[in-house]
Amino acid sequence: MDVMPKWAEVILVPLISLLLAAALSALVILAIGEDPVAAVKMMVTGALGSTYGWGYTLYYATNFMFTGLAVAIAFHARLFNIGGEGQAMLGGLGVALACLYIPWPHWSLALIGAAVMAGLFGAVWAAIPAWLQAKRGSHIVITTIMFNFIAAALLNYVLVNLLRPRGQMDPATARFPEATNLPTLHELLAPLGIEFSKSAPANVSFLVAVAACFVLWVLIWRTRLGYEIRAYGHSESAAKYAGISPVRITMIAMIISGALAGMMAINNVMGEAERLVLNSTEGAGFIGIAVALMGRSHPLGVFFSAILFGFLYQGGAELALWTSIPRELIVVIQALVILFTGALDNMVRMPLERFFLMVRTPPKPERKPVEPAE
Amino acid sequence: EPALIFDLGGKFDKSFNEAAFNGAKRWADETGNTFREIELQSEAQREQALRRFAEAGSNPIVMTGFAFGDILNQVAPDYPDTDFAIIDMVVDQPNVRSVVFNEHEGSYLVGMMAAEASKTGTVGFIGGMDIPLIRKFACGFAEGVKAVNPDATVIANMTGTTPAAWNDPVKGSELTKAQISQGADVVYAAAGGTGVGVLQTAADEGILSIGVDSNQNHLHPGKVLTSMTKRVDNAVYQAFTDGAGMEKGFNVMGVANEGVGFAMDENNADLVSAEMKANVEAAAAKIADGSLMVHDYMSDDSCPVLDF
Amino acid sequence: MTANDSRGQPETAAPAIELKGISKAFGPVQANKDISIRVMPGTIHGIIGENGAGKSTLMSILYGFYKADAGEIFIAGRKANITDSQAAIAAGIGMVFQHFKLVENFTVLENIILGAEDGWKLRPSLNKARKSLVELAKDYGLNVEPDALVQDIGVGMQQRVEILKALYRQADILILDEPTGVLTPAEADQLFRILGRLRSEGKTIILITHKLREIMEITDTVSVMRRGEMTATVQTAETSPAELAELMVGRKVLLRVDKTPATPGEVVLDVKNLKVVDDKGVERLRGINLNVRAGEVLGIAGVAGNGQSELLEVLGGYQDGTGEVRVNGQLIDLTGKKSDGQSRRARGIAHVPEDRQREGLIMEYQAWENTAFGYHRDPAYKSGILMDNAAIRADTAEKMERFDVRPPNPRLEAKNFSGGNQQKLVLAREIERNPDLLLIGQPTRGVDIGAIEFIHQQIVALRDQGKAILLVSVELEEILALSDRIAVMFDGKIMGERLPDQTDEKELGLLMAGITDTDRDHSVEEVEANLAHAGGDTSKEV
Amino acid sequence: MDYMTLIQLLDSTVRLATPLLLACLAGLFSERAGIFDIGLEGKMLAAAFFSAAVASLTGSVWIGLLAGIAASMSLAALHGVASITFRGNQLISGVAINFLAAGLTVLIAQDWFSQGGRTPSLMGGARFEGITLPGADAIADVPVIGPLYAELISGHSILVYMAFAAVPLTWWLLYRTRFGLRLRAVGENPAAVDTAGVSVVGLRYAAVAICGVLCGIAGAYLSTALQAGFVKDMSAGRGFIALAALIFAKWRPWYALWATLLFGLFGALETRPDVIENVIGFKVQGQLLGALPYLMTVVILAGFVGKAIPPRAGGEPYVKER
Ligand SMILES: Nc1ncnc2c1ncn2[C@@H]1O[C@H](COP(=O)(O)OP(=O)(O)OP(=O)(O)O)[C@@H](O)[C@H]1O
Ligand SMILES: Nc1ncnc2c1ncn2[C@@H]1O[C@H](COP(=O)(O)OP(=O)(O)OP(=O)(O)O)[C@@H](O)[C@H]1O
Ligand SMILES: [Mg+2]
Ligand SMILES: [Mg+2]
Repeated sequence: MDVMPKWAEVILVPLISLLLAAALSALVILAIGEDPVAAVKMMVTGALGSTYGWGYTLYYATNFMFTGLAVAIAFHARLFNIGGEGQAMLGGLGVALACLYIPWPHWSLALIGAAVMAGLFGAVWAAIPAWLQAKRGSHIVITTIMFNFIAAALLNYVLVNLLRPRGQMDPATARFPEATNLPTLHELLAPLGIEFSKSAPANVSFLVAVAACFVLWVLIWRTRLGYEIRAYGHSESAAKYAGISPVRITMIAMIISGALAGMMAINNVMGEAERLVLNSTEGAGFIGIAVALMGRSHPLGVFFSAILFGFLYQGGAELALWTSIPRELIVVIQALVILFTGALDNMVRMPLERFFLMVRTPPKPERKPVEPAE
Repeated sequence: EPALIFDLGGKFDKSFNEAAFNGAKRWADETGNTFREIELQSEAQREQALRRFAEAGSNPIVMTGFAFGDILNQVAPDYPDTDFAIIDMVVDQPNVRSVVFNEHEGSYLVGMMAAEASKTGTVGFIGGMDIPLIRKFACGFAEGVKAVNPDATVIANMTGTTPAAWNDPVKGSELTKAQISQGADVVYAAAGGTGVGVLQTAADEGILSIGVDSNQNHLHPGKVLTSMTKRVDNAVYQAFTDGAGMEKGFNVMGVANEGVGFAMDENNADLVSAEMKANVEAAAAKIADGSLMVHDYMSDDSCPVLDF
Repeated sequence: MTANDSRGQPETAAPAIELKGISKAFGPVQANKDISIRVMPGTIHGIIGENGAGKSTLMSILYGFYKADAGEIFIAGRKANITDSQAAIAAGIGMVFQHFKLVENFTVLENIILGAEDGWKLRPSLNKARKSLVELAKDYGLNVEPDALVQDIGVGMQQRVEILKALYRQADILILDEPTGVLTPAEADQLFRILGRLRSEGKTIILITHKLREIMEITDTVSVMRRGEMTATVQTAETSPAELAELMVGRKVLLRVDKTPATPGEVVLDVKNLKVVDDKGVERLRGINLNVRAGEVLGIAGVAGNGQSELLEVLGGYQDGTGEVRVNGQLIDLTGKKSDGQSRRARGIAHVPEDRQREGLIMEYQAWENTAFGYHRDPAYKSGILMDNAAIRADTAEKMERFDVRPPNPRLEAKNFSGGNQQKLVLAREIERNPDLLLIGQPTRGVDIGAIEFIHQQIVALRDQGKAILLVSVELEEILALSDRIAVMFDGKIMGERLPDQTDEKELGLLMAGITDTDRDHSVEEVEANLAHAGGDTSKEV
Repeated sequence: MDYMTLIQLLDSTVRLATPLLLACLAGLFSERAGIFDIGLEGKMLAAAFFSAAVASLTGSVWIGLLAGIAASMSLAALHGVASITFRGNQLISGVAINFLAAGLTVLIAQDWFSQGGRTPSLMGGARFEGITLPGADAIADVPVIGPLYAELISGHSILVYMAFAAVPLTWWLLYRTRFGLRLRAVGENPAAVDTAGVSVVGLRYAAVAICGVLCGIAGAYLSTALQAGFVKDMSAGRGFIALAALIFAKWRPWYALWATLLFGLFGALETRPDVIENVIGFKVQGQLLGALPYLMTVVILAGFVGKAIPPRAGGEPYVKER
């Protein structure tokens, strides 16, 4: 039934959309009196031109992978989880407690322990809205928004009044013990003889995120649970007929979602800052929405769009470092990328489809014309 | 070429970061030299900016904000030939100059002025987020108020718990109005962009306000009682002027060395009576010579005169 | 040059509608190929054809809902440029779509004036519509409750609203796309009386249906479509159902169900005093007692919305109920954790739901995924902790082959199959499970006669294997043809049981209206009043 | 709590509720027509900036208001192009608009005024002043109704009265006019509208445009009535709260009024810990106080408000053929 070949849909459409976004961004850069060519060059080399750039790009991408996957899995059950931000905050709290109060002998154990705690905290923070939705019909969009604010207040309280070392100005926990520090890609790759920048924050969490993408792909497309989640997402009435419990799926999907969002904390809190600061999530929960939508809720799509956003963040940082381009420009570029690749994709797809319909070979006469072609 | 790194609030926050920027600009204008700068977008960029500037040969590198402390402590040893200056935090490294301000002292002085200017005996404090630094402001302020008028009431509110608390002038306005309806006739704002709303509403409602960090008296001439100045600009200017090889160690900027104080100019000349000014200056002198100790919230995480 | 001259045929009047060379492709699918047809004024013109033949598409083009790729439309001899529905309405065309185009949470009146308001203020428009509604109701016997919400009225009533919508816009040409698919015989009869009435007033009617009986009964002319082409147009009086069926499907079709007498065995399903109260607190089942034996078909007749759906749902495990239900002698849970579709399947109950698109299938799932639907926890579909997709696909290919699902492609999404083939997918899934008890609702709704024949054969075959079958259908013909015993439901109760060879449509029709003294003569009004009383919430049937 | 305190609290409630109400009604128009809009926040922000900027440049707040509305409508048009014409994902489009507004407002502000993403302070005719209703001064001293009229009802900016008037107006438009009938229909079943010969696209664009106008007023209210100038990100999440209120209100105009007033009241209470302390008898811890509005919303939602059923065609682009 597809009008376009698959490669065109998967590669050509996003690529042209991206080019359009880039072209418009260039105009904006021009408008504020800067050189767009140089700016793009700086972004690309800064983000992808060195292992250092990659180290930052992948660090940001790791955050977005977790939150993007979180939004994606909920989307499959037709639940709109706007609460990734709050769940990630709580995940940070989980990581902090695990790292500060348990004497881990080795980082690998600490990673497992912290990931479990992060997931647990995030899951709990998602489970309450899920329960309210499933049992009380409270709209999950409102409750998750509210839970973001409540999480911020809770974290503020905990950091200022409980976890902050006495006399410390910074509303942050103490530094986590040495044993919990995660190895960076530099340390991981060195034994393999691969030179990777020492100072970039990308760490072993990236591998966890990639694994999470894969596990989620298996979960969604290869397991019975994933099958049920998708079925419920497509049609609640049919799910009931098949004996798939809406309450159960709502709870499970949101718990997985919250756990994934919470697990972001092993990257930014445990892997990078090595302590919990007030502002650790920095809107990654919201970026996750864009990442999931752009990735069409497919783990592989989430992977690539997370990298794209990582690139925008790191490229933007480079711009901010070496030029006087204001940081808000980066926000505008992000907006344009989201707009063109995510919302205006049909603007590219429609003419392309017409083009492919024109060039495709006319159907063979013996083929039954009314039977839908594959 | 020196470099300046602003905290997440951004360089035009009308107070702290902006003061730093002004100091750097003054230096640039006077010397004709240039400097690098970056406004951070994320926590991870703190370390990134430090390292990138250090590797690119910027020296000295000045940063504003306590949030850099922890990271600078890690980064500074990696670049022994680069000099760093951090404002608002103590970092004990051989190549770091730490500049901290006694905001409680400055707040004490403006608190005294508030109490003297107040006719109702009720004054207000509006903070951005409830973090220790802001409590330090609030506590010093309350102490100053009580020093003048032990019976005075100090109403203290915080704006919120998300970063939006620093940029919500609407909420600042509402808090001001709420304090006014509780009788406050002088309000002190330590809330970044939210303070814009506080000062505006105070001016609209005909009460006095007190600005923070930079001299904000000019924002509403004749309506802003004074501003608690925190001379971050001087600190940055000094660091840039001293340049590479500057003196390291702790610099405590208090009333004594005019690091903090209260702003007097033509905009508030009519608001501050000679007597008021004399009283405050006397207190300032006592603080300077050590005979008056203003309680520092950070010293024991508590405030004897204000309950958070 | 008029349309008549072009053909050079002697005509007394210009055709009300003439389509010339209409073609339409949806992407690679050629839905209509060079179709020409002429419909004379004051006639009822039937269109028949297999599922997916392109009937709805053609009519949508005429109504301006789709744009044709090529071709011309003439209305009353004049070329009409129908670019959108507005133009079609202006040209005097009204259409009742196969899937109603009503706003469910609007009142009947609001639905009728939508798009045909006069003036920007609503009140006067509503008042005017209310008046004309009274007149139309009187003229045509089209009674509706103007202030009822559409979601609260039965499908039959919704059907009337659609027709009233067209009449209110003063349509001279009325297109009806499968209007009787969801109607009871009584409702259908009434619809035909109205259509006859409209014809006598000189209105032109195009009627799409899968039911040859209706074609023979009411149309003047009938056109047959196959695979996007118009294959024949004949005078109804000069043809026979058998001929039409053959024209349609391209082979001979058995129009009766061939079956041997049943040999009932043990009681498989035993239901005692079953009650269901819905979310709104309305009692939908009010103490049902029935049983089904192995090797027999129990047919449940009834007007849609009288509790049949709830009966299937509660037996299928996704509606709570009270009472006693035994399957093979064992009591089954009607509420709580153990009462769901999964546990029912484990008990050997298979279920072909009434609404294949909302319940039986996930339209976005591919055929193979749908084959596992409800049985996705079957160990045969499992490999380790994962689903064994390859096994499911292989299984699906076999089932599609045996049930002649076209196209036999397990990777096609369910929504891309025609209605008949979607139904076959569901049947294949449920029947091939070899269940002890098959619950089956509206098995042939909207399905073409070729597929109906096949589906009926499968049901009979399952019965002959000694399985118990509970059949719910609003098609009396179907009930009479397949059932070994017939129970009639009305207002949540069983009104009585009959044997198929000892009853007829008339008696069943009265029972369905809640009238048990079936020997007496009853007026149409009386039947209607009863039906209206029982109408209930039937929106889910659409 | 004495009477004056109550009046002051309610006064604050009205001020805080007004931008929420306008944005909520804006969302109501859009979503009733089947276009989800999480870009309320961005539209408000853009309007806040442009109204303040243009008011400051021209000295006229009315021209500023028009500019704010125009800015908001441009973003609404963008949302329309993406989600109606190109049938794109409405959520993504909304997210993008929020980012776009957050970035562009500061960028342009810096370019125009070089005040770090701020506009100059507005003075005199460049901002909306509170208007004193007739007789307010005269009866101010009458007990009970005096303060009620003079303090609570009188003295707000014209935009507040416009916002409150918009509620019955919206109701009337939606339920008493042809346009409203069609608008509600297109959000429930666009095919019904299409086959009735009415343009789905036209109706949806009209709804999105109205949404733009109302968001524009909401934004202008923030920067030219409540404040005297624009500060970056000054909408501070109000668009999202308005969205929550819209769901809370089950997409109905009068409910929208009550829902936003409730949120406004929560906001007002947050500024008066003393009142809360008086009423409940103990001091509420600071962060808990900050979280209170959101906790209360969740509790009310779970406890008292049933299931909210959104417009049935909401979020789905209308495709009649592929
Ligand atoms: N909106 C659409 N988009 C794409 N393809 C369509 C669409 N509608 C119909 N088709 C295709 O056109 C063909 C003809 O469909 P149509 O609905 O006209 O059949 P029909 O004769 O009305 O069938 P039925 O008897 O099932 O109602 C179908 O095979 C289908 O593949
Ligand atoms: N959007 C679409 N894309 C592809 N095929 C479609 C689309 N809409 C309808 N079809 C196909 O058009 C044909 C006729 O569809 P139609 O809408 O008439 O309902 P149907 O399949 O006959 O269902 P039912 O018999 O239950 O009424 C079917 O083959 C259906 O699968
Ligand atoms: Mg059809
Ligand atoms: Mg059909």
